[in-house]
Amino acid sequence: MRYLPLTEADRRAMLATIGAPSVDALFKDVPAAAVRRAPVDLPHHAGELSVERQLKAMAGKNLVAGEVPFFVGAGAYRHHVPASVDYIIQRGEFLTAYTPYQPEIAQGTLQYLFEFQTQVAMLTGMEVANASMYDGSTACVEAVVMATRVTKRKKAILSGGLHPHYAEIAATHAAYGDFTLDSAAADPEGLEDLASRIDDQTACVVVQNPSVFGHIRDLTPLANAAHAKGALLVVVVTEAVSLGALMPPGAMGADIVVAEGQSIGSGLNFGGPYVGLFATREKYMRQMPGRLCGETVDADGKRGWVLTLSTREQHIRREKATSNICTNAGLCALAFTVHLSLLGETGFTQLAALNHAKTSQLVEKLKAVPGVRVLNEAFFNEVTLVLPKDASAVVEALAQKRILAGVPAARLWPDHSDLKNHLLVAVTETVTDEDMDALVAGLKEVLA
Amino acid sequence: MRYLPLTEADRRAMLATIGAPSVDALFKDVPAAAVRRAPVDLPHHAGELSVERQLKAMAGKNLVAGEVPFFVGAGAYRHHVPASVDYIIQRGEFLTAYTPYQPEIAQGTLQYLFEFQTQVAMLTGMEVANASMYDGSTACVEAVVMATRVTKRKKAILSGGLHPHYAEIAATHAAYGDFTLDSAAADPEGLEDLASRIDDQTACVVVQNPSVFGHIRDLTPLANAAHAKGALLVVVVTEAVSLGALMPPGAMGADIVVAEGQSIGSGLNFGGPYVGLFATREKYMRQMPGRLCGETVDADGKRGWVLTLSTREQHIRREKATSNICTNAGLCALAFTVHLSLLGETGFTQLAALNHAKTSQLVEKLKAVPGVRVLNEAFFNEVTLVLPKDASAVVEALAQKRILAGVPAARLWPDHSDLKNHLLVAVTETVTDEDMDALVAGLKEVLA
Amino acid sequence: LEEGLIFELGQPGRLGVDLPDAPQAPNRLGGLARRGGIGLPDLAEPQVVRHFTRLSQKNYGIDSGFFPLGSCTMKHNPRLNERMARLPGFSDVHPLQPISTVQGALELIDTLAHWLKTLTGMPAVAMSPAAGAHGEFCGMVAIKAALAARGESHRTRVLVPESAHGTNPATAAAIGFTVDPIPATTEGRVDLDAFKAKLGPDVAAIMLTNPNTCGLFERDIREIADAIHGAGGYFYCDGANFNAIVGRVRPADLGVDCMHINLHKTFSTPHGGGGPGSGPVVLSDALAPFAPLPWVVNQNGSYAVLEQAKAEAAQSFGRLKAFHGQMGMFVRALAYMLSHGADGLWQVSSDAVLNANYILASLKDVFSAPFEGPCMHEVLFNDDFLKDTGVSTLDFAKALIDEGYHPMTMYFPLVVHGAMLIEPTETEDKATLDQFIAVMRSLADKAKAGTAEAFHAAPRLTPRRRLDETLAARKPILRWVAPELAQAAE
Amino acid sequence: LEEGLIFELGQPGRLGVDLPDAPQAPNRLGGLARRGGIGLPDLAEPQVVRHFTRLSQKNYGIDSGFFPLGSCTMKHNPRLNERMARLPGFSDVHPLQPISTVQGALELIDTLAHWLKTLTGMPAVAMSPAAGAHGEFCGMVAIKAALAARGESHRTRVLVPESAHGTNPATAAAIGFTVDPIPATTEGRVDLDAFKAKLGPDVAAIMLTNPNTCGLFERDIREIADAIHGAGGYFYCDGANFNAIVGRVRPADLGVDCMHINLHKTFSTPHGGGGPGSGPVVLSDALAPFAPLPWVVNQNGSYAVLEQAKAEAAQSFGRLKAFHGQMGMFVRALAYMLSHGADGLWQVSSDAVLNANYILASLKDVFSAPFEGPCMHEVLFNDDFLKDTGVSTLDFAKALIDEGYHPMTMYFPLVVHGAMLIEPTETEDKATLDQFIAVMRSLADKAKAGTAEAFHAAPRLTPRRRLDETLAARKPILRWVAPELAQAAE
Repeated sequence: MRYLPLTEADRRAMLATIGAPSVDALFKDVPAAAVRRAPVDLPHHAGELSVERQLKAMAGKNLVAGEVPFFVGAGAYRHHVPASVDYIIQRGEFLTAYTPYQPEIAQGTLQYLFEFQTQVAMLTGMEVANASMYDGSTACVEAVVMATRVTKRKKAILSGGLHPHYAEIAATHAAYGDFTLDSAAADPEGLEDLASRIDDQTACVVVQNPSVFGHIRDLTPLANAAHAKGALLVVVVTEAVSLGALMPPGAMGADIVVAEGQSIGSGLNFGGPYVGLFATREKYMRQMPGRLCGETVDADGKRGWVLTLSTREQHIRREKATSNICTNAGLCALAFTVHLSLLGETGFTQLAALNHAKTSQLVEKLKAVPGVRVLNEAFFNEVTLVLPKDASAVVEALAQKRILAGVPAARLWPDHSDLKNHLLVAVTETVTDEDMDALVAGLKEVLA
Repeated sequence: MRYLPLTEADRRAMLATIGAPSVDALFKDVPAAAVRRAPVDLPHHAGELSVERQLKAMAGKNLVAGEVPFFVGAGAYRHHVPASVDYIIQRGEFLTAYTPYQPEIAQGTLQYLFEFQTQVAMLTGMEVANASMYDGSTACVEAVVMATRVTKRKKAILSGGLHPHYAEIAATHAAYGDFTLDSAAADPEGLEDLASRIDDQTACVVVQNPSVFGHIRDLTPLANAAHAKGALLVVVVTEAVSLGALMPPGAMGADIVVAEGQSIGSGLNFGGPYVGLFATREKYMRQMPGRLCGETVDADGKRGWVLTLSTREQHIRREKATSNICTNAGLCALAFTVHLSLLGETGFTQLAALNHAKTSQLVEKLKAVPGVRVLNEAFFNEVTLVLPKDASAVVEALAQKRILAGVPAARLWPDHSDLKNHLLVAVTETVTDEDMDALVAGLKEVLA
Repeated sequence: LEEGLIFELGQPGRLGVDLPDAPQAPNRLGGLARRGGIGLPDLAEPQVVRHFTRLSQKNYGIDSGFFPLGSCTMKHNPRLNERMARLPGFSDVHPLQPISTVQGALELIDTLAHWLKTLTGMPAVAMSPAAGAHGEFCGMVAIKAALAARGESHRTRVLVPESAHGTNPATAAAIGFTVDPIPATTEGRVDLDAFKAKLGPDVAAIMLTNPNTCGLFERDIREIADAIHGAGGYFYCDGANFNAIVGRVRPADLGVDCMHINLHKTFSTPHGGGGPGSGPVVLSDALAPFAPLPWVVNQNGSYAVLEQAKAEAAQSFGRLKAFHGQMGMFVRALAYMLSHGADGLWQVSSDAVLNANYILASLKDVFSAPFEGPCMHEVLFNDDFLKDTGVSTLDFAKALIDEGYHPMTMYFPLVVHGAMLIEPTETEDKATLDQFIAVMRSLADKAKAGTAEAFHAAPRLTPRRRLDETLAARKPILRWVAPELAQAAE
Repeated sequence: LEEGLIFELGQPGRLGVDLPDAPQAPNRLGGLARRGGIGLPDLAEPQVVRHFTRLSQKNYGIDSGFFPLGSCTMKHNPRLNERMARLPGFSDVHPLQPISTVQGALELIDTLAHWLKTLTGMPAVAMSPAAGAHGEFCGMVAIKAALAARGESHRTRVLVPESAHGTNPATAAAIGFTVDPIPATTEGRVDLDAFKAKLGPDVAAIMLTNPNTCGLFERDIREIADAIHGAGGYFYCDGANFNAIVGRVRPADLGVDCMHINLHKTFSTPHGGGGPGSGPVVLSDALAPFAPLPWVVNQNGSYAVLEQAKAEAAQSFGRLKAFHGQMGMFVRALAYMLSHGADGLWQVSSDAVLNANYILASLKDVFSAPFEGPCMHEVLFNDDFLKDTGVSTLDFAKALIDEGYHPMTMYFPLVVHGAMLIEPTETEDKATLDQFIAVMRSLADKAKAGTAEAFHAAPRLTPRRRLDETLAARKPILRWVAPELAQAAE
């Protein structure tokens, strides 16, 4: 077997050194009833060619986004990732490294994490950021937990524009943890008033921008309202590219910003792995979850980096830790940092502008489809359409024509019958004019 | 433009340092008539996404070997190359390095070249090998030239079992160089007698094993006949995997062995880049073309490697060099070495046995196709079929059914009307039982 | 040449990507356009590639050399898995595409689930946890949900051995359980009597790592399982060390109710410098109904996804993570499983345990092993052998770096003094172990010969020498700030 | 840890690949099966990956740092090109598949040919040469064929400047031409009078590199072209330095008859530690009919391949290489060209020349430049500045290694003493050049300060110090031999 270098001769020699008659003897502490005499009932080992065939057969049963006109978003976005990003993250020195607990031989990982933290802070307009979370959705609930810790209050208000998956995760944690939720109704029009819900029990208000329906709003009044009551404003961003075009959450008064970083550096991957961004104000630094990389000097006085403030973390603090989190999304964070370094200030703002312009272009083109209404006044790269028919059926019909038209709201809010004709449509730089025309033509046909 | 880091500000500052008014001024030595005022008439720069689209569109117009039952060989073979091979050759330290003229910072390249040379010598059963040639076909003519140098004779005998491309290249060099050819007629039956052609003007006999028609022969009698007349035996191998199953050329008396190494480590790549193997006896070492890597010690007495015997080469020897060759096939040689290291003695012989068994299996299955005759008594992984119809038409008809059935002999010998029904069929480990059944069924149908 | 931060290398006016011009279309940002710059540096592609290549050269990975980091299972990461994860049919598929267009993706998840269930003998598996600690959270929430369904929400005490990973108590606490530590015996295992004495009507569960973090198999595990079940609690098994028994022992046969599996440990998905991971949780019949959403269900060969707590999934405790879990890791893990097969996985645990015992046998005369063997996949030493040498476990580990090795795990588990936990894994050959053993012995000799100074000064041959962690924590600098801004701020 | 040879790491009984069992089928090897072993080592995959990773870490590439190797154009190698070359539609296509199934591959070749012809202004291009020297061979054979067709096979003398690459005379000699060197002027260019004096009825061609290997543009190139044409010979241009003028100057406008193009220099296909390269040759109308087979021809949008010297290709001199040329390199080069476009390529040569002149301007007060500028894409110094220091060009170059740089080209071209040829390329930024300039100046100061010993001892920080090349050549060891066999042989 190709991954196992011991030979039979090695095994015999090693057993002799150990003084054990067999490998079985080394398992003598296993209760007899649990000792297996033979491998479990699964196929036996297979070569690369065979494994490739099996997995390619499965892969071949999926409709690949890049092969069709593609408008699916709602929390994961198809952007073009330069080839050099994937090259860098595949380098063994990054790919096969461990968490950088031995900083002398992990300066590579540590330096990019420091760069990542800086980039995240810059993008969000915040003072500090951590070294990444699992993804945006789990970062969101960690923000809520952190807000309860900072404010010593137990209630979180969730916007109706928050991605339902994010809200559901918060609900799981609330149900089994130590805080409660006040969740606003789904807000397809982007007109909800959350400020009036804030009271002096409120730990935080969680609002997504752009909202899951694609609306963008100035959050400054909400931040002021929250702060007036001693609550924090948590801003969620699921499309990180939007930060290249929009006023950053930090500038609108956010106290914690969490984001899904997948758009920068990572592919769609059917939902994971992605990378969660987590940023806050410096004064809350020691309340953050997750790893932090900090600058220091070595024995020779040279600048270097280490993991720091680990007294917040589970491996030191155990049950008193700020989070149980251990793993982060290292390699996806690296992809984020490399991609964003390639983009730079100029490229990133251009990319965001391009996404917006293309979306606006599609909105114009959709005017040609009778019966379709765009709900959004202001948007970045995603909008909500109201169709004259059940959106799920329309999406399925278009999928049969090899057009992936978007996410029917019913996929995310299955119980909301008033959303059954709503369709979320996202546009990125990977969408061509021909793709848009195919969507417009497809919609006309299916809706006719 | 993403590959160009100078900014306009840089350019201005640099021109100021230089004391030139403009970049144009730096081109002042170019005759005025040749100075262009604007870029040539070609498209302007494009981003990755756009370049990918253009190239994928072209790639999409080809029928990919891996997607169909595939039996094409005749000098290039589709083997499975492990993923780790491609990973290693993409590492920047290998990919972006230069020829290892600075050995202190090129020990990586030099050590694998030394390993490569050793592997090639082992496989061919020869004493020494060089650090690779462009490919098998050019290595072949270099062997002929070397034989003329060693023997100081001017005639080379070419077997009728030699790949026609190889023979044609030798003919080009003969026509414009300093030797003559005695080329035997195409030898589909594998019965030619070359020994009788050897005379005391003969520098070498060039024979391919397995021959292009798939025949394998014991070359010992031919070696003896050549040596008796003071001529060298040059053995050509186009399917390197055969060396895992067959008696090596060195054991049959070869003086020079050249081979196409593509089968080990490289993909089909529509014909290139491949890697030429070149091995000979130690006594002819200083007559070899191409680079050689040799062992030595450094200033501290540690073992290390350098390019050596470069007084044979053009950059030192100029018009007196053993060859004008400069570039080798470094990265393909690396792929060869990594792949062969993964295979090892055990894996490589198993792989060869598997190729042969599958070919033999297909030969058995072909008995079920009426009118098809297999010409080969002994073979490795390729055989010649005689069809009851024009083979080119059959291949084209099967290609329309998405079966790539092999190489019609007419593709290689367009003028030989007696070969028009001949078809070369190769089988490797990548061919499945289903593929074979598809070929058999396809042939029955097309021949019916 | 020192490598600066990427921010120090930028200069306005460069581009590392080329984008097409934006189409003419109305600006619909509603007056919320960003004002002012972000502060990102502009670089061209060659600079970026070189920068990150150089950074990588300051790192040590499994590919670089032996990485005997205990409890972390730093085994070979096959490139085949990377290639498979990049098949467009997996990497370029959106999690919210119509179910009809992702049947292959769901088949992959279902197939991996089948392997995990078969290897553990458990009837169900929750696929969505993003990592081990997330899996612990998932399992403990399932336990809490099951207790609630039984009307026993008063059970809030969770028993955790002192040798446990920090994630265990942290997880229990995050869900509102109280943590009650169980002491260890002098044999490095759970003190059965002490454990039994702690059982009671308020006990929710035990969280037990097996093999435990001392590298030992908990001999009394069946009795522990029976006792916790008898007391009305559940048995959470931390599966971080599953590599020691995979293919040879099924956790179901040990009586566990749930166990997370770190795909990046046992099943070789790369650690990647700290993630991403993936932590599916296998569940017993008692806990299966409470598994988190979404559920992938095979309906006569076509796959559906249950995304709501309704019908079969009515008792699900809800969602843990957006979408379907760490798909990219699933592909890698399945590629690894298919490659090894049932016979290969049997050999994996055999060789992992053999390698660890070989190190134990080869070092125990010089190093101090607190517990008797055989060990499982890792071997634990304490710092007794360094007594009076002036050399600490940390010094010793740093000296190993200069010999070309990644250090072992240090100071964990907490139950022995100056712990050194060594896990060779099954992908190392005997020659590598022999070389390592020789170096370890030679370093121990040097330490005993009174060369503490040299140890304190280690490492010397690394891109950086020992870094001042105290300074980093006392005056945290967590981001780069442009010098002019930093100055203005002072 | 020293890394042994792969042969020293093997042990029988391991496998680095897993193959299915062979089917039962008759053995048809005709008694010619291999007897006895090959001698290859058996290793498992983890060992192989680690071995070659470690070897790579002993290498320096463009990704590692500045690589100012004159005449070699070590520019950034984009990963996009690698990705494109691996599209199965290019990488997994056989050269002898039916032409109907490879239309896209032929379209790619034809498209690349169009770019090369347009950039050079030449009417034809031969795609099959495998590398630069192979391209030279191709071009010179075309010239010989053209002369033969004119009935002027008596023209056998080829004029080659003394500063030429060694491949030029080696190629001419390989085809049976005699080589007649042309001296250079004190300005580093062809001595026009000496050249004209050598013209005569037996002259076949001039082989001229332009820009020449001193990094200078041959000002008199039009006059040279006219003169050689006037004398009945052809003008072969060595295109190794095309990077200096690509997009800005078309060789056709300089009067050349043929020129090879190193795709791995100007068009960024990776050098790969010594190959593979690719050397297409552009041809004038006079030489085009003699171009080697195969010819790709566009017939109303569908592509055909002419593989015989018949019809349109009747005058072809024949085949140079099996199949269609270095397809993998073609894909990379075209990806590079499409990325840059006509405007980008214009900027490529502009920046390449600007960078070289910047180095010249910044070093010329300390280093000795034998010829006046402006230079083109590379700058030449001699060793006058080292006079009486005891430091040689070689020492100086080795000292640069310890500073983190790959050395410049040394002792080439042969026309100046102790040559140092520096080519920065257009993909380096100003900060890198400034740092390099500072290091160069500082090393020159050190050399002049009389620290020759330190230079002789360089490099010190590399995996190996200076290697004994004389020993290697005197007692050549070109392969590993098993110690037991080596002993037996003695």
